[in-house]
Amino acid sequence: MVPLSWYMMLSIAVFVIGVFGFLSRRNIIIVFMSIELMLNAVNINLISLSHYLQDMRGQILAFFVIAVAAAEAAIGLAIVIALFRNKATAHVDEVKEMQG
Amino acid sequence: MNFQLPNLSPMVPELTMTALALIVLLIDLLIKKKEILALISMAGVAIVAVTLLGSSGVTFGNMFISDGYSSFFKLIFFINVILSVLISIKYIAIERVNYGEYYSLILFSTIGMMIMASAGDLIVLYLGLELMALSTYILAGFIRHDVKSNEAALKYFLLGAFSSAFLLYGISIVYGLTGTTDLKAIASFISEKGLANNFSLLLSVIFLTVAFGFKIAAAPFHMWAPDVYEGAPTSITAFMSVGPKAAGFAVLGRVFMVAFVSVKVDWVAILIPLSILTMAVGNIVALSQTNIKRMLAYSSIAHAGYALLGIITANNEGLASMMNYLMIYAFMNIGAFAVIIMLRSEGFKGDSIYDYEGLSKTHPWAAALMLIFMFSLTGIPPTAGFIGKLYIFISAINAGYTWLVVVAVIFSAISAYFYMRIVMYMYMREPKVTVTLSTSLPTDFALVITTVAVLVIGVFPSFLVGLARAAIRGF
Amino acid sequence: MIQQLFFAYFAFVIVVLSLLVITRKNPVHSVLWMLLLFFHIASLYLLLNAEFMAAIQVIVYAGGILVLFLFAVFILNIREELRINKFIGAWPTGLTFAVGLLVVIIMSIKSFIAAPPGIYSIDLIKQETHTKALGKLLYTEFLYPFEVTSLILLVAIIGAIVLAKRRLKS
Amino acid sequence: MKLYLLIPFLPLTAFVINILLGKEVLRDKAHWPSILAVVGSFFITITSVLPQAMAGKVINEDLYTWMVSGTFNVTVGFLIDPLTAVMLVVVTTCASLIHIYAVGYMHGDKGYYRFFAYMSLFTFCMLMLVMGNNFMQLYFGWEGVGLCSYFLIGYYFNKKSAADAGKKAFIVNRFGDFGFGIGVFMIFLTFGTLHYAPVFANAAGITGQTVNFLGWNVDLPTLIALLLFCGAVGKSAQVPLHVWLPDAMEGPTPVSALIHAATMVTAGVFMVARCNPIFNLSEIAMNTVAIVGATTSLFTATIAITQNDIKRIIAYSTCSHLGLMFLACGVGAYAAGIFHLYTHAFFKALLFLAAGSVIHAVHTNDIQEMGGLKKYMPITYAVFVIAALSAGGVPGFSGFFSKDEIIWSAYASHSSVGKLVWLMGTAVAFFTPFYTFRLIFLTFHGKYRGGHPEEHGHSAHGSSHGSHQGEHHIHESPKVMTIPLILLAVGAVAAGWVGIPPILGGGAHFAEFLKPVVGHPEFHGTHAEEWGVMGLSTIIALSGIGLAAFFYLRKTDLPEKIAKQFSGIYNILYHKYYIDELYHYTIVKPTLWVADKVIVAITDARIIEGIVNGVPGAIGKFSGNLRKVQTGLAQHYGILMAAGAFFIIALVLLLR
Repeated sequence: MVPLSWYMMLSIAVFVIGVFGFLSRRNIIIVFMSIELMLNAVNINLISLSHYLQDMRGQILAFFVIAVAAAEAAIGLAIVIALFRNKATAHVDEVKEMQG
Repeated sequence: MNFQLPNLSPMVPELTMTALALIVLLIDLLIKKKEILALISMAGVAIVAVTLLGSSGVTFGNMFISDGYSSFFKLIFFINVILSVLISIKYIAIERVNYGEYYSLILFSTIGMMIMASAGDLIVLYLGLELMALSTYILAGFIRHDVKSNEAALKYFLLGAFSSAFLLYGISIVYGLTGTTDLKAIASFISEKGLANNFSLLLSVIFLTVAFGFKIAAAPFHMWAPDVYEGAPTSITAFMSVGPKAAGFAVLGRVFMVAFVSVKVDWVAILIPLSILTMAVGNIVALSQTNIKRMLAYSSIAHAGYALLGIITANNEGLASMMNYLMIYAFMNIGAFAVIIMLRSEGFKGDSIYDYEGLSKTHPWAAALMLIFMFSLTGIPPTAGFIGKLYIFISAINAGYTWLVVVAVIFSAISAYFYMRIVMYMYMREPKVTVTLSTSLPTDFALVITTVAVLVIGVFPSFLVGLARAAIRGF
Repeated sequence: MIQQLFFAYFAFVIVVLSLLVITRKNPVHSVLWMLLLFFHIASLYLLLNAEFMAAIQVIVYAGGILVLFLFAVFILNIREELRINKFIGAWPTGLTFAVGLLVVIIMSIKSFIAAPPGIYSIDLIKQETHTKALGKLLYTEFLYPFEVTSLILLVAIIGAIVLAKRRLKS
Repeated sequence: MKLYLLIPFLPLTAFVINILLGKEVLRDKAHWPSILAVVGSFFITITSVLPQAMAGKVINEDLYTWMVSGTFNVTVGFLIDPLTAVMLVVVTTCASLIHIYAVGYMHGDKGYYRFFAYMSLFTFCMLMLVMGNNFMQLYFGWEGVGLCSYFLIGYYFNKKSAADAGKKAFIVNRFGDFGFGIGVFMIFLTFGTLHYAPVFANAAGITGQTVNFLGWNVDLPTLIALLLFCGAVGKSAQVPLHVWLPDAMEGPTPVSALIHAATMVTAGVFMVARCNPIFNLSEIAMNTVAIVGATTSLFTATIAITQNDIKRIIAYSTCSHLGLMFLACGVGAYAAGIFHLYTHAFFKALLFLAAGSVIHAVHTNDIQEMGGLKKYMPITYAVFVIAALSAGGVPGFSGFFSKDEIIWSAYASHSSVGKLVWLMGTAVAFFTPFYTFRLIFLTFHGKYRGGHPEEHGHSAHGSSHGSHQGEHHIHESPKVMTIPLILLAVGAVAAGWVGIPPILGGGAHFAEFLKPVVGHPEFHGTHAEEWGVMGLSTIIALSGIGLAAFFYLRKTDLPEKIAKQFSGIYNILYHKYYIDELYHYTIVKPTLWVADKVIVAITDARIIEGIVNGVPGAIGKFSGNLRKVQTGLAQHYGILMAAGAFFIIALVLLLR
């Protein structure tokens, strides 16, 4: 039997990798994927907890998270496309007209 | 296997609001004049506000709680919607984004806020927050042909998604610790098992603080606010400086006061430095702004700092004064944005503070109204802003945070400099650019409502204060 | 023991794939590595007796979201992408705080105590099948959040159209 | 419907109307709302409030609770008792007449609507001040009238002296109001409420209590009374805070008449009389009030002798009369003080308005450039003389009765302080008629000494006719100005008849009327003594007039000789005892020096323009640097969020 803490450590690792990706990549698409990584980390956490607690809530929340992640991806990519039409860039660090 | 439909009567406002949003979405396909949609939205929201009266109770097994607390916040959301729609009608035509989806998105966002205010369960809270946030991301980027608007949407989206990942992680830990996501069940589990000293619990509290701090724009999670406020359509800036912020406070108050009440000491200790930092950053950086939307963004950060004092008191009096403050803030802030929107006309941005030079000479009425809102935001009697601050400060003093109030008063005094700078520009400078006001009946109406509210609440505050106190009873 | 070995394999691969996703210069490669990552995560769900979740992980994530990403990747200029820096200037700071977070989260999580088990034991789920158990809950106890999700998806549709469609009628 | 509510709120309505519509719509008709409002208030006072008060009915009710928080509640409530009724009569009568007069005086002024708007606002604040039933409202009214006074002194804000005078009034009053504010706060701390009724009812209970103040035990009633009196000293321009009042004459003359003579400056006297239950508890406070009053009275009366600015002379006279009122309060004769307040309002408003009429005609304030105006301005001359006779305390005129009552009360109080202030008061009784009639003789008698026709705007044909040209353009003021003068003259003569003392066959109705509020002092004196005191002050007053006539009508070169002979004393008086200079060198200069050296040193003027210049540079620079953190790059914001989360978790880990 795999201890619960292993799963949680895995989840933390993936979460932090996602955080790092979010904080450091220039490419917007990869930044989006980093967010998906973080959400997946949460899902790993939720489903493993759900399994060990013998309770379905965690899986249900994970289910909703997947649904929301899909919605978020759709909107995020729409925003990128709208931006791309006005300013042909896919790099976060070139989108800094407003500052200060 | 039999299924019983839960009692739907407490959620009549939400159901009506959803129906309204869908109707607006459908009618958009049929009509050409989009102003009618605005009218339907406002009338609909007014009807929803009426249904608020009879809706109290708990349903869906504690997931949905309609009590005085949530109803008061919903009232703020409704006022926010109506005023924002009023100031939008002319503005989105000027920006050439007069699409019908605008109104339905505003309504969907409001449904999200309502769900948040009524959430008795972390799952529902998360979904409400996402509904609100996703709609607002779209609205922030609504001027598709404007790079600034795209940029605002992008930044808001990226950081919003980032913060909601933190929220989810926090929720997953709470779930693992307590085996539930129901706020009341979490509270009783924590106190039964003596989890109050558990680090994991604190970790989740901190993660939730990050996420809610993002929504209310509390430093250091505030950084998105100035850029997004500046780039978003002005009417949406007004909308989201009030609505999502109030919703953030609603969940902050409920989650921390209900679920985490036994670790009160810890989250108060976390929130105190946050609120000081928020007031400091908001008020100090606002001093050197030259774009008025940006300045009001920093001002809105600062106001979140004051309102946080109400949560820090961790008692009903403090929550009541926080609610009271947010209501007042809704009026004065949207009022100020209404004036800003009037300055926007075809081919003229009107969002630099230099555009306000000599406004009292060319447009004395607009200048006088701006003066009232600036006074109110500063907190000068007899405007509503004074009342809001006074009650927040009194409740903080009663809770024993006199030193914190002293800090807040000092920052409040600093804030007078940048608010009064606008007043000085309007009244003591000569006009340099010709400003044409794009007035319209709805904007005027919004200005009348906000001005009257700011002055009436300033002179007769007891009704609102009494309402907030009554709303918090039985929380 | 077998399970632990399985877990060790999946965990290792998941971490490595995650790192690959965020470090590839070519976004197309990132997306493809991510596809592989999602399959591994889905397998992990199978280990946890969450068959339905594993299924939607593949269907929604791999089948939906990633395809979306892949479409978006094609608006980029890959050749250009391969020449420039992949990280922003402040990436060491980002790394510092990411590692910092890793450390403090692990330190905090040490005190984690799982709540007592509930009623959905593995046997019960096996007996009822996972999909049915989950579905029943979704349509009864969690009907309300389920409906809210439908609104979120609706908003996503509207939003994608509003922001990305070429012509809107006004 | 509570009719008395209209008294303050009519002027408020007028203010709102004027500020909203005055500039564009009403323009030169801006006086209508203000005048209608204040006259309305006057009629309500006369027909409703006064009869009720005479019938002994006292209204004391809270109408609206603004905010409640624990024990601290702020209410709007009204107290109408005889004292308030007297003040209402004074304020509404004077305000009505002065508003009407101002129509003529301010005619054609650029800020016409602004003037009337402020006047209405002032009237509102003053009425709220006198009608309130609690200290909070008193305080708000107190600050409100101060603010209006500040606006109106600086009304001609383009003139530097006017702006400076406004600033001076504001700053000097800060000193007094600071004490007053602390006094009100002390009352709240001591009694737990700010309503008059419970405070005064329990006042006796604090006798003998002490508070530790800087390691030094202070008698509580004395402390509260003296702190309150601080406010009165500032507002009523008593020594040593009297310096702002003469400078306040930079404002338009109707303002001087209303605010700086008849109403606002008397708020201090009203407050002392209102708080008599507190003052009565402390002998030290009472003696302080009496001595400060008497000193001011004598001090400013002597200054008035040598001044040449027509309005400043009257302003010093105002200080002097206010001193007399405090003198009366200090010996316990509150009724006499209020009586003098009441008569003074009429004759002093009249003096100012008549002086305004003169200024209106000759366009100068300097009495050296007047003279012989009697034949051009007969009505003004007549009312001026009546006012002077009343002010000088000539028997039969209203000022006589009130002044005599004060001097008799001082004499009859039989304490050593009472005797001292009686002597000082008697001396004042000599100086008052002397300087008033000096003013009259120099202004209206003799030859016209002016002669700067171009100042009158008739330079086109002025040069050829020489110095007599100016004289021909001097004419009596229009009816809208003279009729209020005549009505006030009636008041200056007859207002005092309601308080004729029993010894002269009167009933002392005034003192009886106020007795429920302020009580009645114990007199120790026989009828013979009373006759003696009255006779003495009358003789002295008449000799003052006589001496003035001798100096300025018969031997017109004598004053100059005396001035030369006693140039030391003359210079001291002429320079107002060098008080302004003293303050300049001890307070103003060091403050400015500190401001220059310290504030400027730490303020970098270039950081942010405008008002923000005033923010100490540190904050401005800090702000400029802090905004650089906002790089515009979303990931930097994300890093900050992650860092925030990291630091919070790390701190919690470390600290728990």
